[in-house]
Amino acid sequence: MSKRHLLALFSNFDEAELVVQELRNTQINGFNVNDDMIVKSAIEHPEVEEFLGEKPVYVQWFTLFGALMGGLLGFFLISGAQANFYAQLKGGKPIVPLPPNFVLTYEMFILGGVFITVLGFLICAGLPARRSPLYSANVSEDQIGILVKSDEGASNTLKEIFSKHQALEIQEEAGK
Amino acid sequence: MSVNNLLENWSQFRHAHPVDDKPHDPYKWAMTIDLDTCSGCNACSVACYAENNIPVVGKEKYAHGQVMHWIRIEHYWDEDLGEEGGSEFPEQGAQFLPMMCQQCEAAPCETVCPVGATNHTADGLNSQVYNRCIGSRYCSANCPYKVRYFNWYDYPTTDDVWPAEMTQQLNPDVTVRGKGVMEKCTFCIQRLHAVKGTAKNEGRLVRDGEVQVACQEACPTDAISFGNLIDPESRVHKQWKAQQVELDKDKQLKDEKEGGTDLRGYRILENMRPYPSVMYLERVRESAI
Amino acid sequence: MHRFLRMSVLLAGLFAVASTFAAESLQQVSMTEDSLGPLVEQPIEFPHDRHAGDAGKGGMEINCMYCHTYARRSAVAGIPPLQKCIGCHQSIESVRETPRIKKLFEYWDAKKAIPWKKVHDLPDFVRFTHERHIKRFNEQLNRPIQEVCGYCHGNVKEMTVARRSKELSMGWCASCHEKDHPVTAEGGSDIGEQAYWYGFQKSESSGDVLKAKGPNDCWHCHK
Amino acid sequence: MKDIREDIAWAKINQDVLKSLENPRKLYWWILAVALGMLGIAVGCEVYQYNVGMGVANMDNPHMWGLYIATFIFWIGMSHSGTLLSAILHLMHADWRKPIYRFAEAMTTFSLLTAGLFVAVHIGRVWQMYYALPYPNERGLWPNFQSPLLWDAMAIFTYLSSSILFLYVGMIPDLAICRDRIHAGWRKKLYTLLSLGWEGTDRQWRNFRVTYLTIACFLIPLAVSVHSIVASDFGMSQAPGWHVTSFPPYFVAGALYSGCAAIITLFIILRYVFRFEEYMTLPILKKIVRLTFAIAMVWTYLNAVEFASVWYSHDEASKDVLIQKASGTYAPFWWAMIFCGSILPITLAFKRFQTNIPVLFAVSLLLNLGMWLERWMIVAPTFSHGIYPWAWDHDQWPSFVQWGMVFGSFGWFTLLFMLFCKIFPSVSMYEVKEMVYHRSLHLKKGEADEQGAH
Amino acid sequence: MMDSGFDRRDFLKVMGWGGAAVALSGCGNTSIEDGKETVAPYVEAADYVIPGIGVYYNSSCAQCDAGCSINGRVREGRVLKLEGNPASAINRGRTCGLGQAGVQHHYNPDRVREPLLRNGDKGEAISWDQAYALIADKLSEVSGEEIAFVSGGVSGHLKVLMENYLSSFGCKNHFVYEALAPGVVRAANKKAYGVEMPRYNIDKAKVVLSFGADFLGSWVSPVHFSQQYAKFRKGVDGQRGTLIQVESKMTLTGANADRWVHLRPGTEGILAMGIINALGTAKGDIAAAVAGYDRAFVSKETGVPAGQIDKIAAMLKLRSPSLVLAGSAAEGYAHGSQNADAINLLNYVLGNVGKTIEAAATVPFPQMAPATGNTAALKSLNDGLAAGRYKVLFNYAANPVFTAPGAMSFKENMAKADFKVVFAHYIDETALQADLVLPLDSALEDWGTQVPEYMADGAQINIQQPLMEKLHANTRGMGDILLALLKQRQAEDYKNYEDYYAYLRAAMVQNKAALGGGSADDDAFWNETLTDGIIKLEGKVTALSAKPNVVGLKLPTPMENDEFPLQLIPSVNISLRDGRHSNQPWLQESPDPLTTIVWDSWVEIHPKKAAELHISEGDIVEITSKTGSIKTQAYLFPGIHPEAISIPIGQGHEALGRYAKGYGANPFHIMDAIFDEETGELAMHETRVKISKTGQRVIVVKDESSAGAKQIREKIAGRVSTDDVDLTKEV
Repeated sequence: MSKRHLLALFSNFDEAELVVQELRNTQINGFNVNDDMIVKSAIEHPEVEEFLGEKPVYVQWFTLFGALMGGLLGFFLISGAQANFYAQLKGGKPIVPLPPNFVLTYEMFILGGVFITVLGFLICAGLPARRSPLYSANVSEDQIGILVKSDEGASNTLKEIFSKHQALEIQEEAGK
Repeated sequence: MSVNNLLENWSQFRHAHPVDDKPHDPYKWAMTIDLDTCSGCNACSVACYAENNIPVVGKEKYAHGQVMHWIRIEHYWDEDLGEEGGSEFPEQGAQFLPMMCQQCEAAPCETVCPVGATNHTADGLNSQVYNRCIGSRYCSANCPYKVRYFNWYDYPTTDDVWPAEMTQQLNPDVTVRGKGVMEKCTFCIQRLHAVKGTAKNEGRLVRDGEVQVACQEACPTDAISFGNLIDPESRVHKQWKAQQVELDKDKQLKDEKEGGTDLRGYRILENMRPYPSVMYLERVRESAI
Repeated sequence: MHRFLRMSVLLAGLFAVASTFAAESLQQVSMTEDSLGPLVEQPIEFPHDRHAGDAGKGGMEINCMYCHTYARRSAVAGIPPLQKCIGCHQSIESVRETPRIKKLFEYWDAKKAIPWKKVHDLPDFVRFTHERHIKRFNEQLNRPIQEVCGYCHGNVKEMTVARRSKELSMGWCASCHEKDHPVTAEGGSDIGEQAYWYGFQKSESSGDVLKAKGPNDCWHCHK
Repeated sequence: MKDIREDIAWAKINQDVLKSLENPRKLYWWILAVALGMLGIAVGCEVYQYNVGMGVANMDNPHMWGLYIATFIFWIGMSHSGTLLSAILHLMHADWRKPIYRFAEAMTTFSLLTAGLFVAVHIGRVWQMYYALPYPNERGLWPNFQSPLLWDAMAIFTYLSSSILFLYVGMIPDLAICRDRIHAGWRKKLYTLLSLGWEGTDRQWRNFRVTYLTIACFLIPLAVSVHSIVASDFGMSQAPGWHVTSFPPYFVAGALYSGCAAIITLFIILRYVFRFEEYMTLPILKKIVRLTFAIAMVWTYLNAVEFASVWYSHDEASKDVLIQKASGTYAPFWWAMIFCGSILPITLAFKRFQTNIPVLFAVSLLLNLGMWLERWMIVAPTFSHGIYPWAWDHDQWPSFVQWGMVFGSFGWFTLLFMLFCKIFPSVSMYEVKEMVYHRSLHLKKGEADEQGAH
Repeated sequence: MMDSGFDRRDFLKVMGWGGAAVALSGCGNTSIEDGKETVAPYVEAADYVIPGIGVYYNSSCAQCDAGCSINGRVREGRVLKLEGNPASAINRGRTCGLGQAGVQHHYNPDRVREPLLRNGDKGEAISWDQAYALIADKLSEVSGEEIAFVSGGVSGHLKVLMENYLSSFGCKNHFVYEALAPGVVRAANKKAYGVEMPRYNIDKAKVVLSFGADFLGSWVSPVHFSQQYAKFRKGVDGQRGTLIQVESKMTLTGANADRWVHLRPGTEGILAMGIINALGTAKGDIAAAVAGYDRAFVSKETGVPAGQIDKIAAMLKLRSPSLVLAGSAAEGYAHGSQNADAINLLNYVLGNVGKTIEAAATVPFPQMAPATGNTAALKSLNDGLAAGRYKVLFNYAANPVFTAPGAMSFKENMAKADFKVVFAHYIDETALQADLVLPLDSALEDWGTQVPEYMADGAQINIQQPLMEKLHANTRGMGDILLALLKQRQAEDYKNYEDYYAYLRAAMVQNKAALGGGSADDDAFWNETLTDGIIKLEGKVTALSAKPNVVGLKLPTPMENDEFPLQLIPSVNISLRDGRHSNQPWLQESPDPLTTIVWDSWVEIHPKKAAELHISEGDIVEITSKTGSIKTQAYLFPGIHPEAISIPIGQGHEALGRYAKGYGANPFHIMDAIFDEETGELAMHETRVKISKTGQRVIVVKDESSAGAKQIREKIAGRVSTDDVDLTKEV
């Protein structure tokens, strides 16, 4: 059973908040608040968390993993390389001198951390992403967009809610 | 696999040199220079040019301090000469000092080379690998004696450095250095390598006196002696022993003694702990005149 | 959610692969396998197979050292003086009139040296010595000469004009120096070669044979 | 006076910033042309040096390093301010950084690229430079990981790649804006590609926040490590005048210092060239100026510490070098450095100068000059007056080749930087919006409280 | 040797370039290359010839007259390096820088390659036959008296041929000219000891008192003396030898002295007398002769503090045997002979004759004995030329145009001879004036025999043999040329000698009995001789006659000269000597030991004097004498008497080659023609000059640093007093 998308734009954040509250409270079948609703905004609104309910962020685990891998890899790559067949004394220091290797390990630690964090970000944020079917350039300017997908039946109810909260604009996916 | 190697031999890899481990079995090349007999005649320097294909840079480049002499003769006046209250004339003569790469056991130049073009060889020399060098010149920046020389120009192709006829004089056993690489005294590695080869063919060690380095061979006053410090028979070994100078000390016991010693062996800048392989014998001056 | 899991698993795999590769590559990239050099045009197309090849295949099984006589006495193997070729060939009437031999005698009559092309030509800053290798493996370990030469020159007795068949890169050389080679008592030639204070390179006697690695310091080949 | 007007319309922000991508003032093109010219000179010098040999730079034994290394350090130092503004101030929630951190980061990236060039220029056999890269090769050889130079390479690579990523990630929402606003053309394609289909959904913002914070946290220790490693190039050696304990912090301070000075300069230029008066406001400038003054004093202090530690130690050699600096061949430059670095910044302490654009412009340039001199005064005197008296050399002078290359590097930097500002939004639109938004909220709350009071 | 010649040529042609190529592209490609370079084997090879293995041949060094034996390393047919031949008693396996540079003389790019005949102001190449024909033709027009033959010091069979040639047309005018020969000392020695050049045993002396004899640098046989010096320092029975150097300008030897005493130029003799006086051991007429020289007087005249004189005397008394040497500084005055006599007298008084001064052995073939060069010869030659007495002039191994004092105006006089033949390695100043220039083989290409003037122990004849094939097809050995010229006149006598080599071999083999060959067959003897490179002989030793000659010993006291207040001391640079080797780049770039200046001349001024004249280092100053003036850079040098200045000889070439031409100034140009009254030798130190700033300024090109040759902070060149050291503990 196919679902249809619906995008509503609001002038400011408080409006949008009310809309979301209402969507949460009214029970609409064929529409699940947690899965079928996406809020788009021009700037970051930490408050979104509160009314969208807790959504976990995993990026920091990537960071941890990356940093550790980077560090370990760094140390063993370098020490291993120093211990090759040609190994010769330099300046009376041990073949595998620890201070320099620690310095390099430190850099590798950061390098790994940063790279994998960014990788993690792309993965968790789902980037690069396919563009969603309904989008308005105003979102990137100053308006709040609420994108919902629902069964045929539910869309009218949703529209009503949106317009009740004087949505600036309501876009609808062309029906089949 | 190297990482296994690393883990298996961890302790060996952690040795510091020359202090923790007695190095260089069976060779450790070393030198003694007697400043009392050295007359500063420059023969050694010219001999070195001849043996090691050192380019003659010419007046202009010399003026820019870009001369390449691997061994240079320094001369020093007494500190008080010409100073207030000092003498006006060098009544005790000058002091000459042949200065070349000291082949340090813990060479400051080695650690800093980004590509490892200069290392410590098995027989205790400070190797300089021309074709590995990328010319960062960090080694020279860190050399306390400033005895490393850099090829600022491409001398083989510079006019009048080696005209067609003179190329025939070049020693085929020694690489001619192109532009952009560091070079320095090698203790005539090509000669050492040759005799070591013969010795190995005959399954023995190199005997004392079997090999001479170019400067030593030329020196009219026999001020330079060179040989294997490990070999108890070698002249160098005897000299170092007699002078109580030990390779792996940064402060010789004899200097700790009350009122010093009546020995004249010393190593230059020893207190910086490069553990140089060249021992100098102080110049002596008659007190009765 | 599920997407995130998928990706992170993939990611972990990727890292595992990367790290193992890195660890492997630390080891000498083993370069023992052959790599064929280009064919070299020589003034006279010299048939090594006829001279050194097995009698069975119509060769004369001449010892490498007979012609390349400098190899055991000098760094360079050298190419035999023309007089050596003539020495034999003036008395071999059977092939006297073949084009190659004609050409040979032309050079001889003109007292002109034959401008051979170098085939195994190392970079100018590499100082390989034939002498030591021959002494070590042929004279001390009594390995057959053709095998010893073959380590680097390949199976010459099968070739006409010699052609490079080994990598001859630094790593390739090292891959052999790194091995433990037995040292016979009288040879005793493991003296002062390795950087001795690294235990892992010290020559160790396994059973009754003493073994030693090849030299590992830069100055052995680069001066 | 406010850092920025709260009632400024978000749409206007977009317009203003996007305008900078379209039509800057005429001056922009002049700057570009000049920069190109300067770069040309450097290229000429390098070609000459490459063909003839390092000798044409008039280096010798003992003067093994010349202006190249000095300028290398200078550019590395320059890069630190970007991190300072974007990362440190970000963690401190100093929101006034928002309009200006973008170009500061760009500065970081490009000055690192410039510094990188100097390594290549300095090396005697640049065509063999790949020997310094750690990769499995047919020689079975590895670079010498003990060498501070290699730590440098590693640190700078890490720093460069990290700050590029940081710059990019922070720019994604803005790229989305550009994508939405810019009319079709190659640029639109570019933005579409780079914005990775960003739509500002809640999920994207959520992860974005964490990521940005994390990288910021990494960048700070990284930045510190980078310049202290550069310092160890000198500190690790035993040359007199280099072997100084306080070098790493000293270098870091110097880095931040020159960075801030550079930011003032560029702030003033951008503000005019791209008509950013609305966003790069004088109060913000004032804040930077005060920051700069603070750092200047830190640097001065560390300078004093270094001299003192040399003076009261028993290291005669280092002492001689110091005396040489103050009285020898290099004395004029050394005193010029003291003046530009420690005396001149006093002007920044006066309110009336803190917003006086012409004065600030002049001063900031002089500060940078001073910081460049500092680097030179670290490198050269030690070479000319080392441990071994026989090798002293007080009259070797850098040749036009060295000067040309130093000169040209500024052209190279300006070129890259200016191109960046023309192609990418050099003021972060979404963050300015955030700034405006939060400040207005705060205002409302304030008013509300007042009413409550009545 | 001869039969291996073919191999060698082949050798060179074949492998040579390959070898050079390898050496030259040192840091070139980093990859394997197949089939790029060609390698050509020998056509025929002697079995001792192995590519990549060096072969060693013994020969003799011809860089100076000391007669050191050398051992050349030959690889792929190219001589690469010269070492000393340990078998030689003179240099015992050692060489000096000059000797090392012998290869650069051989490979020098500026050597003359074709016989050149003057055509206007340039020479055009002609064939040797033409050249010989031309000479024959010219000689037929003139009588023997009208021919002058100038040569440097020659000995051995070359000298024999030369004499034969001259006598073949009854020519007596053989001028043996060496610019830097110890002529006065020879004469004085002859008087005092009965021989010109005795053996000096520095190593046997406990004290050496040297009056300006630079025996470590350039005097007579430096390498030999250096070795004696080394022994002398190590000491005989634990007593380390003490060196006292008395001179007005510090030489290399002076720099090595325990005590360097500076005195007023020219007063060496007075000081010697003063010391004899202070010794107080002299008797009879000697005592009478020195009576006048009391401490006060001597100290006043010489400027040496009285206390110093006493100290020296005391030490000489205390430590015996000692050795007193008279060097160029002492002899270089109008009263040089007087100085030398006084110094020899001191030796006599100290009883050194027979102990540290011994009779040298001489080679039993007088005709081979060295014809020692001197400067008196130059005078008579110059006078002859000036008078137009000589129509034909031959010149070999001398460069009078460069080394004759300006006052002689030798160049102009030389022009008066209408046919001038110069045998030359380079186009030097003299060759430039020649009508015919004949190119010579280098010493490493040529055959020959040498008899050194200074014999170490026993007598020896040095063999000179080619170390490699000729570099240039059209050069000839001097011996071959003389032989060819002789054949023109006495074809009969020399017809069996195909070339000089044949002559040499025959001459030696005939006398093999006398040459210690015993009954060995000719070839064996010959080959052995060539292998050794030396023939050692008992030689005959005539005992020294130690007789004091105080008669007519009068030592003038120096007089003031207000117009020319300074004494000009032309110093001898250890590596350039009389300037004939200035075109060898190694020598040009080897710094002068005391100033470390390279590639240029300089004038040494004492800092005190310089301060008076407001001269500082690098000022270009003009030095003017009666004769003329030259410009050069000033160098403040503490080791010189304030009343003297010093300019090194050897630079200031107007020809010779790319490494010499246009560098520095030539002090001979401003030298007055003053001669020693007794021997007629040129008084080199007698010229008075004045000095003035030109206002120009240069940076002196030298190795010495801004620290000015001082040790600062660290102990670098250590020194210790004899009180604090025990040499017996050493090995």
